[in-house]
Amino acid sequence: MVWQLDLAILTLVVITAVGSLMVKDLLGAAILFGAYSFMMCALWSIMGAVDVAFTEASVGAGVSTVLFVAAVLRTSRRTRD
Amino acid sequence: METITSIKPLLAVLVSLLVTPLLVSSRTPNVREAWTFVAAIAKFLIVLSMLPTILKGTEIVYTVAEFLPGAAIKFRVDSFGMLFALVSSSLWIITTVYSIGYMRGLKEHSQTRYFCFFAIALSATIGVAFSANLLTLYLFYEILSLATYPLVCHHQDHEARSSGRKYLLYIVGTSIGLALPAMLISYNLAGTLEFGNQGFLAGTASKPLIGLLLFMFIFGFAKAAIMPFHSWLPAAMVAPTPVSALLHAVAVVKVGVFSVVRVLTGVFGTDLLLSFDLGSIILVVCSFTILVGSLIALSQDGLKRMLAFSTIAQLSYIVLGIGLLSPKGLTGGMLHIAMHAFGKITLFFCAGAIFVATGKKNISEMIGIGRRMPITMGAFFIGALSITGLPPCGGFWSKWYLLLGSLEANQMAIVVVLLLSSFLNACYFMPIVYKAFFCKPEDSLFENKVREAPVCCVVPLVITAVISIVFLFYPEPFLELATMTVSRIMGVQI
Amino acid sequence: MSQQYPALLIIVPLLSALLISITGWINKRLCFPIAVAALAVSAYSCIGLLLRVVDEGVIVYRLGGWDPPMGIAYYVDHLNALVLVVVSVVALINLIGSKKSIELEMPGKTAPFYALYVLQVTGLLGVVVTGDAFNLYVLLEITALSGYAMLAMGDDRAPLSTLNYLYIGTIGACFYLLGVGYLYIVTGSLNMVDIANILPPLYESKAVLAAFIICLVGVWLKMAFFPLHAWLPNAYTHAPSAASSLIAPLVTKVMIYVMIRLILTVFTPEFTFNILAISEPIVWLAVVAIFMGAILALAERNLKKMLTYIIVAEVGYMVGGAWLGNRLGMTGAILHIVNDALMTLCAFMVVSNVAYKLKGYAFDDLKGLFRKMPFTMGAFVVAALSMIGVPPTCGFFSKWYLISGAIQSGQYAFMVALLFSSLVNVVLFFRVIEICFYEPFSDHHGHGHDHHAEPMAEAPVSMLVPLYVVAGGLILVGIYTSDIVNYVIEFAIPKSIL
Amino acid sequence: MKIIGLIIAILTGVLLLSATADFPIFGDPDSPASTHLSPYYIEKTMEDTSVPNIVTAVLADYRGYDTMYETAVIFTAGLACFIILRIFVREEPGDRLYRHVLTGVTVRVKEGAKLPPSDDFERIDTMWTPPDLIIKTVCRLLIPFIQLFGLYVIAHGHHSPGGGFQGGVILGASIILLAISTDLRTAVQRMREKVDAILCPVGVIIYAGTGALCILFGFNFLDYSALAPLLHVDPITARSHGILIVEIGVGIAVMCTMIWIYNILSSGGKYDEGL
Amino acid sequence: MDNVFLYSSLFLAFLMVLSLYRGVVGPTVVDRMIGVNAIGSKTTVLLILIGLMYHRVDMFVDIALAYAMLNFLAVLAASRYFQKRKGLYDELP
Amino acid sequence: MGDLLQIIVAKYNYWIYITLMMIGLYAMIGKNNLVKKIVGMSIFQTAIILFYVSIGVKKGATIPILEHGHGEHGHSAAALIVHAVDYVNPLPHVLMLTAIVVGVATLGVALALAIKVHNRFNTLEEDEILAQIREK
Amino acid sequence: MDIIVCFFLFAGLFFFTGGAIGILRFPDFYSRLHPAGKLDTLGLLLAMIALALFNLHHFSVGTLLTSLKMILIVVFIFLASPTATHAIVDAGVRAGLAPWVKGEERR
Repeated sequence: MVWQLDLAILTLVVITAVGSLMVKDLLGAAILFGAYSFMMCALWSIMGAVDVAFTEASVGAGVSTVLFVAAVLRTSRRTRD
Repeated sequence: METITSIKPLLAVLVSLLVTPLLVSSRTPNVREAWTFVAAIAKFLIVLSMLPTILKGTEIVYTVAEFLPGAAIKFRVDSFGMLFALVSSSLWIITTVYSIGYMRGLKEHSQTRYFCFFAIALSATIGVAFSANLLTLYLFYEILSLATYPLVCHHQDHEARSSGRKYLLYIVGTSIGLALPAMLISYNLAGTLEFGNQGFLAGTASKPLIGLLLFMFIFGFAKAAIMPFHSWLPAAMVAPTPVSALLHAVAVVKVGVFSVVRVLTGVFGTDLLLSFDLGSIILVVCSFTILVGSLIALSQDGLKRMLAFSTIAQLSYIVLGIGLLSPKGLTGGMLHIAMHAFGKITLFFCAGAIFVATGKKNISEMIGIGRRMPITMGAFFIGALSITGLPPCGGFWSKWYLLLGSLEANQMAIVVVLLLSSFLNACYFMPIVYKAFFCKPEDSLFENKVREAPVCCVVPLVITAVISIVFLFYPEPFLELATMTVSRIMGVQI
Repeated sequence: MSQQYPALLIIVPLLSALLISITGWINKRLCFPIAVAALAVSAYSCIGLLLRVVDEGVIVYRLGGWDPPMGIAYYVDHLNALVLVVVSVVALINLIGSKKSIELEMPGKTAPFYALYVLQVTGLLGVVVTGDAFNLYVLLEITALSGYAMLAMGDDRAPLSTLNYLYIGTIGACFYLLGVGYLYIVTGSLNMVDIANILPPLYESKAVLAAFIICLVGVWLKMAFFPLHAWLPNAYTHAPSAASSLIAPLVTKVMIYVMIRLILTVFTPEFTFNILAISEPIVWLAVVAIFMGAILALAERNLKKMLTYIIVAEVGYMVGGAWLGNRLGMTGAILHIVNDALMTLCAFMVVSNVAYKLKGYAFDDLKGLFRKMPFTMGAFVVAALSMIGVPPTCGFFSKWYLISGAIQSGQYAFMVALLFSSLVNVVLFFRVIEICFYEPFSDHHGHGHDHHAEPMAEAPVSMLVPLYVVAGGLILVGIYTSDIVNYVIEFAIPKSIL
Repeated sequence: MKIIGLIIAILTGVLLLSATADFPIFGDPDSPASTHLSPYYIEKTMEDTSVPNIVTAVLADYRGYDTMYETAVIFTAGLACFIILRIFVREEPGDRLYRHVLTGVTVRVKEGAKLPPSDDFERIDTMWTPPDLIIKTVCRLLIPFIQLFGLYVIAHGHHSPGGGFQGGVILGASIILLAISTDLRTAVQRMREKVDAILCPVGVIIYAGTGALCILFGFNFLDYSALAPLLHVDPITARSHGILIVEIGVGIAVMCTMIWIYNILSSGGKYDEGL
Repeated sequence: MDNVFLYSSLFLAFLMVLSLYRGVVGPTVVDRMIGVNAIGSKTTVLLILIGLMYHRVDMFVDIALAYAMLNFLAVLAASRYFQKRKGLYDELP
Repeated sequence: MGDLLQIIVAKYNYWIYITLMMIGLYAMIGKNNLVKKIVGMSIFQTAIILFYVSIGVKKGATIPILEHGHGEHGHSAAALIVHAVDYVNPLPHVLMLTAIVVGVATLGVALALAIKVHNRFNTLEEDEILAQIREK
Repeated sequence: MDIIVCFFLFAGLFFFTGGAIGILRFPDFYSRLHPAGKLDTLGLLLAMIALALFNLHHFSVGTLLTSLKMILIVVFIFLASPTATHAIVDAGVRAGLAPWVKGEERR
């Protein structure tokens, strides 16, 4: 547990979260959400939760992003907010 | 007071309930009506079989299930309940006969439904009569309200539906909105709902709360049609006449009054009411109802509507009798349940018979009808006398006792009210009789070749009329039951 | 074997759900018998468990053989066992009753539907039986997910309303999880009993307060307590009838159970009623909920939607009753869980029967229904009477307790609300009955008032029999109320509540 | 709506933030959370289960019941996606595209028309683009390694981070990668829907069945030490083995569900052409 | 040596911010993809660094490996989208 | 100074989790697009996971995998003694594994529902959908 | 030994920095792909070598295995990263992005 790194990544996480909600394009939101998951994964390894980090790496980064992209493919990318 | 446990009260309640499946499954009308008849007779016999025991001063008790300490489904047959049960079960037989004649005479639809709900309503009536506590009473009261709803709406047209709605709104609305919370509050105060000879609320609450409870109970049982909550009754006149007869003479309104009386005596107790001086409230309310009801009746043209307002007035006599809180007054009030029942049902039977025979509903169309339907109108005359309280009929006794009671209680105003009301009664009944017999009939009556109504319609009304007269000379079972009740409640011999 | 009842009642449905989804790919006809058998076993174990609990008191079942604070344990007490019986019996009856309707409404997808149905029941049973705060969350999610899937199978608008339900449901579940986290951070335990033991010195802590509020709000979201109810009416209205008649009676009731469990076991009544002193505002909220539910129901012209608003009002009953803070109110709330589950089941099974024969359940579609489906409507009348609160039916008795509780604690507003709601129920149900009874059947344009010309098109016997079992149950439960209260509920409420 | 959302969010935030004042200090070794239950897990895991990865031990043994439902949740999600989205269409309306394998000629078949009976034609997506050679080759190279890695993660969950769930996701991801790099059809040919859908519950059954087996031996549900006589080992090792069995079940279930959900979502329920 | 790793990782985090700028701001979706891909490769190194700081790097390698794989998958999926749907913007509002 | 910093950092961790949660909650209520709401939902869930994992953190402790426990039995007794202070609290991690899985499951179902809604209404904007419903 | 590790690590970080700046500063999508694809891969390679070497400080079978795994990551990235870059370019082309020409506005 290194608090400096923790702090840095936490900031990144918030930026990514806000970014993925602000982007006016659902595909972009999906991609940024993937980035958000990466950050979370890093964060959790910093906190020593390796199993959680592993799960987040495989689920958040891999599967959920792909699922988002698949859903966006079947619906539309348009969004007004 | 010794008590014995017996299943008879339950049987008396259930007998008409159990017959409903048979009614539904009957193939032909004859079978169906036979079953109804059998049930009516059986019910009457069961009730009758308990009479000697009660007259001996014993009570019959039967507990079905207990939900809470002091609040169970429990039957207790005492003299007052017996009085009411006797009236209603005997009149059911007669009404059944009359119904058969009436319904067939008019070729009404959905007769099976009619007979079924009639049977259920009677079950509930007996249930109310025999209930040993407020909960049981409330239960059967609600069942009765709901079972009579299809009867009120029998014609299924717009008018019937709106009347049905009104009926339900008044009856169920008040019972849920006022009677139920009052019941719960009193349960919370006293921890029991069992009717006692001197009530169970004594010493549990302050005067304002008791007054509030009294108010909630009196108006909560809106079937008693005390004035602000009376307007369902004229509206319910759209129902077929046997139903009106049932509503006004036997089951519904009497259940309301019975419940009020029960509550006044069994929940509050006369001592409590006396000590808090709450009787006068009842007297004021009832006097108002009596006078205003009679006055409105005077202005009605529809025969059944007139009878309805007459009923409103007459019902308040009963409550008034209790409100007097004197032994004689109580006796008079209880006796009036029976006397008014027989008188009023005669009148309704007559109205129905006229309708079956001529299709006429309004008083103004009935000029000279007595010449075509002498028996019917003769019975009408007797019924009117009974209601007015004039000697050849049983109605005399109840009015007599009420007058005595009000003298006993030093309520001279009530004496005036009673006399005035009797005068008004005479005012609205006698012109009908006069016109029927002594005026020249209109041509229309002859064009349609009006004759007496079917036998099934005429016989019952003759019977009830005769019974009304008999009561003058032999008021025994009812008078004795009433006096027994009063002596039990007040602790005095009359 | 009776030692393993607590495990069996969960495991058998779970395994059978898996089996169903396998057999669905092999032979579809086997699915229904498996589901029925599983639920029957589960109901049997639940009843056995209830009897055992009545005999022996609290039963502790250690999953994995670990002692409670370490492993997960079931604590089956009277409250649990009662709700378990209700859940399993309701689910079983509804499953049997809705076979035809499932086959009609979801041709080709019956097998997964049965699987989801059984999973839902598993989840609900698990939520009720578990004694671990986090385990409850997982089971809640199973319930929720299978519920979403089933609700989404309805008409055109079902997916949208289900999606809304999903958002709200997720927020609710997450709030609950958050609350458990707050508790964990100050106590270090997840076991409900263990938490309750550790909490007393921490009652002043703000974290505990926040945990309590957050848990409560989460549970309220899931149970559609008034200001948070917006998702419920649409989600239930557009759902397939078999799903709504499972979910409507059970899910909200189980959530109320969870709330009562939180109050009674986790936070203890001492904290909830004495230290917090927020019961008055919550009862007021319940009053508003009842009023709003009743009024919104009045505005509806669609039978199913009307019923959903009534559910909102009924939730108000139970929340208010539980928060009265006295024994009578709590008894009323617990009793009403049982009664309301049965009442709602009966009403929704009627709706399901109607939907089976008719196109829709808007009021205009219901004309002349008494002629057409007399038996179904007979049961409907019983359900209506119970919801109104007419004595021999069970609805009266729970109302009785609730009002008594309100009087005892001096919350007269709650009493007025209950009475008002009963009155509105009278209006609502008799309006429906009137339409079904008196309006001419709409398909016959030429006949008008000719009531005899309408054909009788009653639902099949397989749907009617369960319906009548439920209708009979409404009256039986009413008659045996005293037994339920004296032998079960009396022990379910801790002695500290007076 | 936005303002309401803002207000609600801020209210919740303020409530939660105010409560943090009473939290133990971040990372405090003496906080209740670190002193009440977790020492038991940390110190006794090795004795009780002989699994060095405490998380795995707690996950699959102490709190194995949670994990069983976690698997069931995943399975439910798969089933839910299936029932919500899956459309069974025998013959699609509209044009279909076929490609002659040998020549690479694309044939457009009008509605209702039929192809000459030949094995040379393969059905292709309506918006077909020739598969990218680079991606296809690299993925073909990588997929076996990914799968191997997934199996390793499942099997090595006792000693290092990982376990059934992570391994299952990685295995599932390998099939998804196949679908992305070539075509959904190719992936479905490798892993038919029926197989997929049956393996899903089978995975959960392995888990729950292991637990139920313990009941049959007279122990409590999920008490793996009941399996000792069956595996011919001592109860502690039996727990370790039980965890492994369970992890395998989780792996199977998760893998299949991930593939299933992906296929259904990306094909919009038709299960023919996807991302 | 720990300090070296610490400051390296902090520096990496700073670099991630730079890449993230492209991810959040990037005018088109493909720009975002570049940014995210770059973040992915940095995070891989970061994970190993964290492992080294914990002195338990053998536990973190697996994560890093899985991470690299799945990052690849996500990027492929996102770019694959453009083979199915033409245009930078789906339907212009 | 170090202690003060530590406390600030501690608060920082919780602040961030609450911030994330607020962002997610706001997105779920305030956003108009259904998929955006789902993104918000995921963020909301991860925020809670962050909170839980923060509970488990222990200063100066290592990851919750026993260091010398590579399976071989018959270690000396000294090797088997494990000090709880040396390892991070594993329980929150276990819980959060479950929570992540639940999150993914919910995500899948939500996306499936969103696709279904899009099939029906041909848009993902909530107000447009409601307008379409009202028109009918 | 530490010096070698530091050297490799800093070299890796240097290339990473270059990549990040490139991503940030280059004018258009295609040009940005250069730093993203090349520099990142190289930076990763160098950094990984550094870390693998450091890991071999306490030489044993376990650490060797770990180091091998790190190299495996590098191999994997070497295969995957160009492919990913290729896919992104492909996507950009299909999306219809025109390359930037000198004198145009940066985008």
